Amino acid sequence: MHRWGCFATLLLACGHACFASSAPQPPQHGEDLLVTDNQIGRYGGTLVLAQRSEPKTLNPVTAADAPSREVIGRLTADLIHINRWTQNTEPALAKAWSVSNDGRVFTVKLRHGLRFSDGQPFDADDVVFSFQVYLDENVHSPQRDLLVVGGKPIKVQKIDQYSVRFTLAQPYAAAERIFDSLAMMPRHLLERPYKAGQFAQALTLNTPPAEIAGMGPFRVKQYIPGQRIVLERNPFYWKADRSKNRLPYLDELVFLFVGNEDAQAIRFQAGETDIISRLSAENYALLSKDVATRGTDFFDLGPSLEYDFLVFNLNDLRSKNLDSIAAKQAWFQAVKFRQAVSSAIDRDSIVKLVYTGHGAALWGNVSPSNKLWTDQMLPHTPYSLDRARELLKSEGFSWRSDGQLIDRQGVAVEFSVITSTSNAQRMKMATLIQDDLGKLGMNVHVVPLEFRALLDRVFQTYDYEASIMALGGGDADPNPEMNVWLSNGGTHLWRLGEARPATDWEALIDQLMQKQMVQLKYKERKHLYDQAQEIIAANVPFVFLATPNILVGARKNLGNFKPAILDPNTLWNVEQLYFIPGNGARPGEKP
Amino acid sequence: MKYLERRVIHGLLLLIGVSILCFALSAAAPGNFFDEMKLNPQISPSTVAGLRARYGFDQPLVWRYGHWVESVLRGEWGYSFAYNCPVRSLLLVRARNTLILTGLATLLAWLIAVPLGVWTANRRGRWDDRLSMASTSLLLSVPELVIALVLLYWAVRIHTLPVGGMASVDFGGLGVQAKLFDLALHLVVPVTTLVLASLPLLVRHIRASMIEVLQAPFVQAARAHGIGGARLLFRYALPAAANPLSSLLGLSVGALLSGSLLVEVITGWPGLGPLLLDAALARDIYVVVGAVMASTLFMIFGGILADILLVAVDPRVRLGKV
Amino acid sequence: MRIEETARHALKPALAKAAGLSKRYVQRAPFSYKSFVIDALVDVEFDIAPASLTALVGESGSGKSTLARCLAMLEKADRGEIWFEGKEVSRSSDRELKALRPKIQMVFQDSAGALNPGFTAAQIIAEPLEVQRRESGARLHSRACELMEEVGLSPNWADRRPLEFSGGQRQRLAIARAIALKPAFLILDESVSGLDLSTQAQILNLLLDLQKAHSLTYLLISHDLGLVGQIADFVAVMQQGKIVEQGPRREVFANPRHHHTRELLASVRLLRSNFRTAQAGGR
Amino acid sequence: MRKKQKIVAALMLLVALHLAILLAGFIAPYNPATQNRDFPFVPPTRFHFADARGHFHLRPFIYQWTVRPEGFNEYEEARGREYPVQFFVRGPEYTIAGLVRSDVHLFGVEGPARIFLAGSDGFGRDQFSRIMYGGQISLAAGLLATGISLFLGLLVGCISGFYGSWIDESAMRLVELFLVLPWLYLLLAVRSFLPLHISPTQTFFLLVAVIGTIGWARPARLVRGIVLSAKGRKYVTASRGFGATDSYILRRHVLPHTYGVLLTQAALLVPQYIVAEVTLSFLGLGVSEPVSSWGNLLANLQQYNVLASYWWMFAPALALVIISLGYLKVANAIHERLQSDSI
Repeated sequence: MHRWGCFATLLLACGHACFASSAPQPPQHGEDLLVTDNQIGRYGGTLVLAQRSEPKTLNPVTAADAPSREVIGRLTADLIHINRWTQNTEPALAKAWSVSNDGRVFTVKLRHGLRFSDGQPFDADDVVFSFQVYLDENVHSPQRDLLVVGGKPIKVQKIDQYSVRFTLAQPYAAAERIFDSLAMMPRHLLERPYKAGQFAQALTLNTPPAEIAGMGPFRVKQYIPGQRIVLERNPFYWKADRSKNRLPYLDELVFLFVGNEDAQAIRFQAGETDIISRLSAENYALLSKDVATRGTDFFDLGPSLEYDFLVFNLNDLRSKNLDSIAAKQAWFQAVKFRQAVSSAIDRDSIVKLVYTGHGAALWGNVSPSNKLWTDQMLPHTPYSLDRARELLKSEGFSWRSDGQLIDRQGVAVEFSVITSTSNAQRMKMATLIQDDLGKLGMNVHVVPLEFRALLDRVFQTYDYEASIMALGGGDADPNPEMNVWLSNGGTHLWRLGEARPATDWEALIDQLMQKQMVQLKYKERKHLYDQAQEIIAANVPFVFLATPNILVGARKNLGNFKPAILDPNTLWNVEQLYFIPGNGARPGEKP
Repeated sequence: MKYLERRVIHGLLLLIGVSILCFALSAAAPGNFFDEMKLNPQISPSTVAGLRARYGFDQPLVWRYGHWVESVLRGEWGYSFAYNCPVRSLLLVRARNTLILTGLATLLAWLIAVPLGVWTANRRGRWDDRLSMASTSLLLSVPELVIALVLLYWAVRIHTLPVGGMASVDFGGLGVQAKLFDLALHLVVPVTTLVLASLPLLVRHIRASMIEVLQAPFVQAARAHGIGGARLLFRYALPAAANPLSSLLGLSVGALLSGSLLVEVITGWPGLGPLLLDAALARDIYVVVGAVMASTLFMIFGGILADILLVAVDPRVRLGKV
Repeated sequence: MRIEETARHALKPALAKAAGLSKRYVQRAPFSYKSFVIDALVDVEFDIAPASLTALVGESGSGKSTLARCLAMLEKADRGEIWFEGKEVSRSSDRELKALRPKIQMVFQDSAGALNPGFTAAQIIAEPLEVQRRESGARLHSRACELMEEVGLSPNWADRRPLEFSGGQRQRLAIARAIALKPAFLILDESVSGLDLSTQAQILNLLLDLQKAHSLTYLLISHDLGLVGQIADFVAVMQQGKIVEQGPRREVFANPRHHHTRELLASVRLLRSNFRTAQAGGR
Repeated sequence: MRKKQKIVAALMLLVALHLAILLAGFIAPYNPATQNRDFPFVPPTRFHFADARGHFHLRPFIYQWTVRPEGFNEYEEARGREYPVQFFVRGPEYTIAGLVRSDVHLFGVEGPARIFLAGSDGFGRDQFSRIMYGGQISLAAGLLATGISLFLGLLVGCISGFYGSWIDESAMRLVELFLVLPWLYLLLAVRSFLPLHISPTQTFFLLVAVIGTIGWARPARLVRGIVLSAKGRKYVTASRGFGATDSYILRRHVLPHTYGVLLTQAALLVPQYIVAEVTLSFLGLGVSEPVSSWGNLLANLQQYNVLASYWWMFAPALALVIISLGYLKVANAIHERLQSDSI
């Protein structure tokens, strides 16, 4: 148990004496601080939270796993940021930006006088360097593809010490959103390893804290392998509250590595952690039972941006030697078959039994909580076995006397659905769907597979018939989803690696998505994207199922706690979080 | 050749065998480390292909094995794709933690199992023997993960025990004594789980070997001479059962190591378990091979330890007559 | 009468014979480089006349049992030859060995250990017959009962297990098993030691009777020269893997040439006189 | 004679248990796959003898569960109507051992009430029925895997203990190898080579065969120790003296000594392999929905919320305890018998 109260006073006491103190530095002349409008908090305290698995790296360029990105997000900052609450972009390290009339040239003005967490100044050279690294093909950054617009990498030029120009090969809608979460990195520390071709090996967890610097609200203090990473306040952080108190309020931020979701819940229940994000619905139900005694609050933020779906394998299998699956594709390719499946699935049961009511049924790819892009006109096909039977009948299916569905040739309709064992919710969905489709006379086998094995089948061997998966959950904008809907996209799951659209409706989606990408006006863009959503919903390439609500919990005495739908749900405003004194001390803590 | 030298050579051969099979098995498992990126719509397939090539996934298995052996000789034990660093740096601390946990659990399990096994063998068929058999059956019927969860649930309820991890957040600022106490508190749940999970096997084997020994003529003779009770059981009978038990010790070290994997994961013990499981599921194969090699080393040492103990207990072995 | 027999035996060719037989055991202790070298047999030359009773005497550890096991083909010597019925047999093939085995049988010292405790008496006696496929089925059992009767055990006990018998009865069982295959040569490894005196005498009488009935050749191994003195035709004395003295019993007893033989004889006499004093005192 | 009775009693118990599981269709009141989506996680049904008016009933009756308005998955008894427990009632059709078709069940209640002897799971399926049906698969799998492991272990242990020298050395190295390798990968690899359309149950049995095959190492090592000591006995030497072959000696003098260890192992391994399916299902290799097995029923307990909220989900563990105690008793009784025979 830690005692953050005493710790804070202790820190303030020695603040002047220690050289590498993390006590907030007073604002300096000419420093362009961003002033937040949050409630004014109090300094001090350690915020503890648990991660499901260990972060793997502190390198923002190579990091691909969620826990690493969660930590790195607190250590670094971006030029333009998407406000997780409003879902709109806002200035961050960039004080302002302007866009040329054709939408191709962005001029970004940086804040003056900012410093990295090691006290070194931040300017345009760091920005140019950072983009150079992201765009370097030899670094193999997963973010590089984001920065390639119209087939060409974005051009980055320094104009002066505090302004940078970005040139895109073609107009790109909401281009400022791609700057979000692109961490600006210190050239003074990283240029050498980069030049030596060692960039991936820089910024590992074993790198000494003194050699790591970022623009984020915290900096690395200590890493204990397998146990935790401790971050301390960045004393030079560039945000301040209305009373000119430099943020963050918290002294330390500790990420414990606990292994899995249940362990996360147990730690929170025992009072060892202060915040819990993305609780499963079952654990939410369990933990919120003893709210009264434990000084904690739980929040249901409504549906997430993720969408669970059932997808049939429509891949071209001619070169694959998978005849038995190819034979079944005749069913899967029929729109009416897919529509029948969609009608026969009882989405309300999924929401009720899988998400214990904390979820929403889906009929399209955009979650109802995506404030900007939900299509209100999208039809919600009701759960109806009769309609499903009608559809199947009109497609030439019929039923044997024992209730088994057969196709025109008299072949019994029987297929397997693969799903990942790492996701208990999707396994449950599979069981419900199996039962639902059983009522239609379809013989469905549920085949749980370990996650990598599932990915191998979906992306590599195409050796599957149908699969339950989930996508989305990143940004609210349609652009990051492009590769799901474009027929040649790398995540066009139902039919991968198409040279040209296989059907008319896919060609139509291609056109609409390409158009919205270069359309700069929101209204027109929304109209195009709505049309795309409607076509997707009508042709059911994915049978959309449901989306879980975002469920979080936090200690009652956490000030400015404002969980959001967008990731990171609870820590997006970590610099503003503070402990309200005198209320709800940690259980087990001595006064 | 001296005994120890022979054991070391056997150990080396075993390590080589393990590494080869590990490689072969990991190559046979579907998917690879970079597959997960494919699910991200913002990463293009060509980027993933580039990464694969960079880490030699387009090379034949033999080439990769050779490459790995080379890096073992350099002391790196391969390279982790996920952590972007040599595997050795990942293993050392975690291997130590696993050793603390399994070492303590082995010790405790034996300290409990030996008296219990000896006692129940002596009381065969009585109520206390039956009780012990019934409770070991119960333990046998509950997966160790569930045992761990039940203990964690209990710890949550009683409030005084930490519910996972190895140290409190303020561990660094504690004195030596307080540190040890903190560590001990954190050990309670995982060690208890491992002990409970390994008890059934140990107790039953010890009981079975003791029953055999108790019927041997020399024990009957000792009984006839009026030697009885604990002295008979532990001074006369137990050493005679030492030989089969020492091979059980070797096995129990292995069983505990594999058992500790999941228990470490659920109780957040920062050992090889979470690393291995994470790496196995993510196909970070060199980490898997490294972690398996580390546990193989523990097994080998466990075996040598068992032999040393056997020599200490059984005079026949000491004199080279067996 | 015995003297004449001795003379007659001496004229016949030996039934079994060892020539230059050597055997060395090397053992290694764990955790050390030291190894123990035990020379169990050193250039042993040894003859056994047909239908005789030869006694092999020596202290424990002198190599008697090793010699017995080598002669019984249960162990292979490092060097040297073994002759049986005029043939060199120490390098026999498995096939030849199988034919040879029934002719050479052994009765062990520790009858409790040499009889499988899980078997019944009948099963024990029948085992050699079963192994050699001499009999099968019901015949096997009735043959076992006959053998039991022959060694003086009641066939009613055929279903008992060895631990239900007394030491002497167990020894009879072992003997019955050994003669089941009608061997020519019987090696008795300390077969009567460990039994009380009257039982010893009974067993020895049984052996002599059997010898008469089946014209058996005995090699009686014992550390007890006194016992041997009563019945053996020939005596051989072993010390540290070597045969130090060998000859007809009378000769060896009357005129021991090797000092070890003299020591052994002296201890026998001492023991006897002690025994007599003890008996006298007891009365 | 008392010992014989003991064996008979233990065997009878075990046979009765197996028979009950074989007759799952008759004893279980419902189809194990039928979902009652309105009743997830209902606690075991309570039996009553006295109704709300204080009248005493000779025949026990139950009340239907209804969802409590506040709170998720919390139920209370609807006291409005009593449903007496009936015997030999008609219900869903089933077949026993693929031969006998029937729809008569040992007990049940009139609809719409449902009798949940061991509560229901997250889909509202009757857990008692799932345990009964699940036992069929789990016991078959456990016995199969145990048989394979013991057979292989006996084979390798005997050969290596009996022949010694380099055979023994290499066999023991192999044992160590098998004890440390990450079998996870092997299982995953095996799964990936299996076509999807193999039925889930067949897949499972195949994997059970695989884990049985992997599991030979421990029995092999234990058997080897026994063989090593047994082959040094005097009566083995004696038997050799009669010209007994290796196989005769193994069969008659050595193998009987291993029975004790084999029995102890068997009583340990059967429940262990049944539980091992929990790990298998973690990798997606267990029996898959909607078929039930004790392994996948126990796997529910691995979710913290289930374990902490719904105590009746421990019922499958109880079933396994009863069965494994049965095995243990039989193993002990036979072992005792063997020992008393041999000493």
